[in-house]
Amino acid sequence: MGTVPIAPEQASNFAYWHDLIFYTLSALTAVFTILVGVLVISFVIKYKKGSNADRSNPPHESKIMEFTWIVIPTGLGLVMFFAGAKLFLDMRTPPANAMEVYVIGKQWMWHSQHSNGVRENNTLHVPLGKPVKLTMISQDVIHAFYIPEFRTQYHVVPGRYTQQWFVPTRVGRYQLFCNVYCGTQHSEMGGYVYVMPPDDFEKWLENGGDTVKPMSLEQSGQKVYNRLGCNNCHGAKSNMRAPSLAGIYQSKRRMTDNSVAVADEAYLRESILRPYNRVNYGYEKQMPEYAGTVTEEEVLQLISYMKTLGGAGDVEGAPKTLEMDPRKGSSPVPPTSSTVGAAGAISAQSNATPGQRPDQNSVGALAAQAPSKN
Amino acid sequence: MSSHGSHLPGHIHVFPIWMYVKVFIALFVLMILTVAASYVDFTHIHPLGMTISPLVGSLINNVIAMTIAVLKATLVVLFFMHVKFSTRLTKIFAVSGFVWMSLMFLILLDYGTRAWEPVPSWEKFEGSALSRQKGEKAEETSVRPRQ
Amino acid sequence: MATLAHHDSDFVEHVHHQFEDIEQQNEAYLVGMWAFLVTEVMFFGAMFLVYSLYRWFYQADFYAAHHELSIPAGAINTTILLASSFTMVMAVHFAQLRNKLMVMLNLVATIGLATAFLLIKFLYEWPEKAKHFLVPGPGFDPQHLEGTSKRAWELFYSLYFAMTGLHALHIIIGILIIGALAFLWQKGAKSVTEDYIPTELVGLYWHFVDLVWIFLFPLFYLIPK
Amino acid sequence: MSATAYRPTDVKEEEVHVKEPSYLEDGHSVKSWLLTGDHKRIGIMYLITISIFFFVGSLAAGLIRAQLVLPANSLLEAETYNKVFTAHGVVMIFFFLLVAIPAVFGNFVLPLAIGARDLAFPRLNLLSYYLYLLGGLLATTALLTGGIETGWTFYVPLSSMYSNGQVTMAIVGAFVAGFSSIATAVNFIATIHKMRAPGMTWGRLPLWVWSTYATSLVIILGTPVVAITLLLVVFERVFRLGIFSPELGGDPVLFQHLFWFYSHPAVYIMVLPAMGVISDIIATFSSRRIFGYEFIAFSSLLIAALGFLVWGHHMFISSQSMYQSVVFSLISFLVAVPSAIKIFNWTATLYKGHIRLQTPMVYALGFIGLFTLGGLTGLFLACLGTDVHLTNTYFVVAHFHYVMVGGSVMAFLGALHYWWPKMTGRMYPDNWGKVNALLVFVGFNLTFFPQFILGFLGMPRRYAYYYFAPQYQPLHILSTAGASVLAIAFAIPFFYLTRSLKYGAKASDNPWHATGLEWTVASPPPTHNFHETPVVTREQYEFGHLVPEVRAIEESDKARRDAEIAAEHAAEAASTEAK
Ligand code: HEA
Ligand code: HEA
Ligand code: HEC
Ligand code: CUA
Ligand SMILES: [Cu+2]
Repeated sequence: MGTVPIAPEQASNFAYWHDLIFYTLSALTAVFTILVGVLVISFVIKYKKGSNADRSNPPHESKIMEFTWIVIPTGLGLVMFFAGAKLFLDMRTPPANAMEVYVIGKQWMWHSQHSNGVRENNTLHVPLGKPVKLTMISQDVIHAFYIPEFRTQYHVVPGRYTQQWFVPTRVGRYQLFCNVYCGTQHSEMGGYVYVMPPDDFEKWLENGGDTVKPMSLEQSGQKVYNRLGCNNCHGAKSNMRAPSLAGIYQSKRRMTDNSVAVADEAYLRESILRPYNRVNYGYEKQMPEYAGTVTEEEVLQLISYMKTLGGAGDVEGAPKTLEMDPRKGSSPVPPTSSTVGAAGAISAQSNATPGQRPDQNSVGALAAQAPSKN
Repeated sequence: MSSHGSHLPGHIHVFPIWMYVKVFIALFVLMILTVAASYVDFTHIHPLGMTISPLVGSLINNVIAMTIAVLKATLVVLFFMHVKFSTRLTKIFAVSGFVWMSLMFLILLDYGTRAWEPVPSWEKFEGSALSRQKGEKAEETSVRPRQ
Repeated sequence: MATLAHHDSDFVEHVHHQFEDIEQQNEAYLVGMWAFLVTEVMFFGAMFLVYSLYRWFYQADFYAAHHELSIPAGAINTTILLASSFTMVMAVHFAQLRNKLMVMLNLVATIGLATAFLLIKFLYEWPEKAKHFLVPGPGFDPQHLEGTSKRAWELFYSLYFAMTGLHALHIIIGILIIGALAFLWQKGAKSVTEDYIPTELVGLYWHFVDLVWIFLFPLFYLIPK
Repeated sequence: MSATAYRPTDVKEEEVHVKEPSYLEDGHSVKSWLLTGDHKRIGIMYLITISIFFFVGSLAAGLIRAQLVLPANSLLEAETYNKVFTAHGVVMIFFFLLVAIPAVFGNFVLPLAIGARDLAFPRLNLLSYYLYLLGGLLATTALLTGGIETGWTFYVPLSSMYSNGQVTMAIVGAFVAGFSSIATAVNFIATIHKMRAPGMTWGRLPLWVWSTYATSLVIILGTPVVAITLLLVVFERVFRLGIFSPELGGDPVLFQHLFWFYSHPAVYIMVLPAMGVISDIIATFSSRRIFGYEFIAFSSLLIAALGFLVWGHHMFISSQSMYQSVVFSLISFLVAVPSAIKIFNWTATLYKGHIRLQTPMVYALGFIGLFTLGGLTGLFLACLGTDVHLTNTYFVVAHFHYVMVGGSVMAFLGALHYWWPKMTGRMYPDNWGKVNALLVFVGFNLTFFPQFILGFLGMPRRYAYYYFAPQYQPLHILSTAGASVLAIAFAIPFFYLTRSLKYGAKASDNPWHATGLEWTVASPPPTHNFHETPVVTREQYEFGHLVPEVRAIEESDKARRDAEIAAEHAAEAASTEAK
């Protein structure tokens, strides 16, 4: 398990100041808790009933004492308030020269767009040492764009733009979380923020967002996959939005008309370009038709990527071999789904707590996975 | 009337009907007044030949309407609800409700001060690109804020 | 100005066991009622707050939207409610004097006026809105937008229906309570006939309902430009 | 006065005490319970009902902790997990903690403590119980027939337009329960104002009556606001009135303002009665007049008032105006001060006391420690700069469990053990109680302390999976381990308390040598509480007449003071004579 971290990395201009206040508050907390604890325990020991301590003239009130313990906490509180407020006001005042990036949040993905039009899904690339301002809006419910290592976040609200800014101070890959509860897949609405040296970033931006060149077919496939947001719907497990694609290659799929298809290349291609030709059992025509949106090359890349998405029962799946986001699309396949019985159990469990969107027949959807998995 | 200020034990106050009638007439007159006032356009006060900015004109209307409403409410509370003649405790309760309600109106300060923020976050245009269809996803929005 | 003396012995039956005497019981009732009215103030207050905010932001649209409301209907309803408050307070007055006939007359009049209010609201005003596609929801389609925002109109009518609807609900509850009170008077139940406080409590509630309308009327029907 | 009229006529004056049936024996039929107007029986009914809800909520907590042991592929689907934590929050807040102390002990003890025969409006009280039950049943039905996936905060537009399931029913349940608590509060206010026994002045009220009074004020001023707010959400779901709808240009943040305008004060609804109980327990078990009575009493009112001015601290990064955030942060720091006053006054009460470490006292001391830590971590969240990082992480989860479980639930258990002899007439095994209180303390810290670190590391709350961030796992495992201890510790009292009903030793009228009026009547008390309306002649918390040690010290102090004065007089006389 390795070492257990107890503090997150400091990767932005705010992190140091945040931690300074945080540790000061921690010290204050320790002091007061210990003070109260020690007083209570020693009084209990000393004045335990029957002990022969001096109990003469017990005080019942003391203006001076009350004054002391009103003024000291108020004073300390005010100091901490000012420190915190100062940092907050800085966080709310982006510098004029900040690089602007637009962010859209929607159930359950992040979508960002750089000033030259480069788009990303669930990732954000930013240059080291430059102020970056995010202008954010939500397409549906409230989300929050949260990067713990940067110690900053702000709500992403439907109906209006909100902003936050930071200066990344350390190259690396940092977790990005959605931090306002936004529905079923809230926990999976996230990705990574990549901090790159400014030169690399410029290049990356010019190349339309490609991180590494050259790439294998699978790797480019993954990029396309992420760029098009397939993982927006297709998750680690089948859910109400879409079936899981884990282990799809060469598996049997059941269709709405109860026919069964083997997911070979042709099927996959058709599923991407004209998904409505054959619709999976339990699902509706939800998936966008990508015909006209993707090139043939990309379809190929996508298919080869999908082949790597772990077979059923392959717990680790593909992510080991590729440097990729383990979070989407390719995350471990649930061990339970390797057998019909267990998969059936899952759907039974879902049956017990139905609460589906009315527009999708998700009970059927989950049930459909059972036969198709073997 | 002030001689009946308190609610003495064992006694109740019976107020003359004309007091209630007077209050009712006052309420009725105020109601007519408020309707009438709403028809007056204070941006052009013709007899005086004045014009004022529409903003101020509408403000005057609002102030008049609300003053009359508060007046009416006060009459009801004081006379119909007998607060004028009841115990201090009742008075405190009657007042505290309204005081606390105005406390809640502090929420408006949020909206009042947003405009001064370095990054104003209240836009007065209509909502988002969303349609009100439950759960329905809208088209990809243009990402840029409106200028 | 008559002042009636009361003797506890008259009422002992109607003093509940937990109270020492009628005095304590009446005061407790009054405190309780006022505490309840405080919650009612906060209840409607929150909605007035929401209203104020949107009115502030969408003044022009609200102005346009309010033209679809009928001022005469609103004014008539205001008069009706004011009158019902008057009859209610008269009922209290005669309860103090223990004049059963007059109490009954006034209570019935109050109920009648309240019903008239509801009839105007439910049979005239609301259907009128429905006819003009002003009920929020998929069918919302105002005819006279004239350049103002349809969405803000929908907001206005959402508020209109929510606030007048909840007010109407209070009126319905009021009718039920006054009806119950009238029933007790009719039966000659000592708990109401021998002491005016129960009638006064119902009156307090009723005046509060009136109070809310006193604000609703100018806010919805009389929006200035 | 007419009080005597209610005494059973066939009982002789001297024998009254022995013969009058206790409230438990006054009718045994189910109907005599379900339709009772007796505040004590209603209190017991509440106790049973909230225990059931606590069990339901705890079951959900167990599921939550079990799920989080593994980063992924664990017990529950994401959707189910979300329903579980929503159920946990809704049940624990609306149907357990908001009701626990006020409705159980408020009902049972308040009239006894102020020397009244009952609450002012017994029938309203019964109605209030049934409203609560109805609300609880509605919410439970909602949870069982589809569940809700919104979190206990019901943020729009998720709850109004996007979330399916039984949101409407659950909200109506919370709404109805809200009216129940309003009814209870109205009842308490009228009772405290008008039904105190002669001599029971405001300055002599037990401190927990003060805090119950403050709580009642908060309830009547706050609850209607959340009621209407949630109702508007229902209107949006059912009638499609779009009042918070961003699609119509409405503002979803306005919902948060209104929600927290109630829900922050609501956290004080949960903790104020707890603080009151702690004041009483500390005084009783140190046999010591409470230190700074006025300050404690006044700080309750101050908390209640200031508590209404800090709601925005839940919305620092919600896109409310940053100026307003600053103001709210400042007031949040100020609201900590009255809590500090209480903590220090309790500590000072221990000084020179005669401390008996019996079960309620152990809980009370545990409360002090845990609430201090929980409250102080509230300051991390009240501090703007740190809240930006910590908001909505496990740090918040840890904070509120420290104040709610470490604080209020500990106090609830303390109160239960304190008044158990009065309520049932039986003693429970004190050793079991004490050891168990320690077990709760240990298990609690083990469960929730790791969550502070998790939060600092950035683990967001309401996450069903965290396979993308496996570094959080060890701390989650630790927390779950603690929860297992806690589960046992919460279960044990149930068994020994139930057992004591039958096998426990008979309790005397005043087993703790406490001063409240409730201890002057029989255990369990007779239906009408007092034969004669009691007349209060002493200050609250004077133990001289109850505890010999205290009297000894009071007498020796007095003797010494008298001697000193006499000596002074003598010296004065001597000096004047010398002149
Ligand atoms: C019983 C319930 C309870 C209580 C008593 C408190 C008490 C306090 N709470 Fe807490 N809080 C909650 C329940 C409670 N809270 C809940 C449920 C949430 C989350 C809701 C949700 O989102 O689901 C929450 C969330 C919450 C937030 C929002 C976090 C976020 O979402 O970003 C904040 C922010 O300011 C906060 C602050 C405080 C403060 C300042 C106090 C103060 O009252 C504490 C005062 C006490 C002390 C300070 C300790 C004693 C003092 C001393 C020993 C002296 C030393 C003092 C100084 C140096 C000042 N709380
Ligand atoms: C009074 C209020 C109260 C109480 C008493 C508790 C008690 C507990 N709570 Fe709760 N909690 C809340 C109020 C409360 N909580 C609120 C308001 C939220 C926010 C909800 C939201 O976000 O909307 C929350 C959220 C919350 C979370 C965060 C969930 C998330 O954000 O994803 C967690 C996680 O650890 C948690 C844990 C616990 C634990 C371990 C206990 C323990 O004290 C409970 C002790 C009991 C047990 C440990 C289990 C007993 C179990 C069994 C007997 C059966 C065992 C079954 C199995 C293992 C299958 N709670
Ligand atoms: C809006 C949600 C959505 C998006 C985005 C999406 N899909 Fe789908 N996808 C679905 C749904 C719903 C189905 C099942 C219904 C069907 O077969 O059309 C599906 C089915 C499929 C299938 C067939 C799966 C099976 O089990 O038989 C494949 C392959 C697939 N999608 C690939 C992709 C790829 C590649 C992308 C990105 C380029 C993508 N999808 C984007 C919703 C989506
Ligand atoms: Cu998006 Cu949580
Ligand atoms: Cu709070």
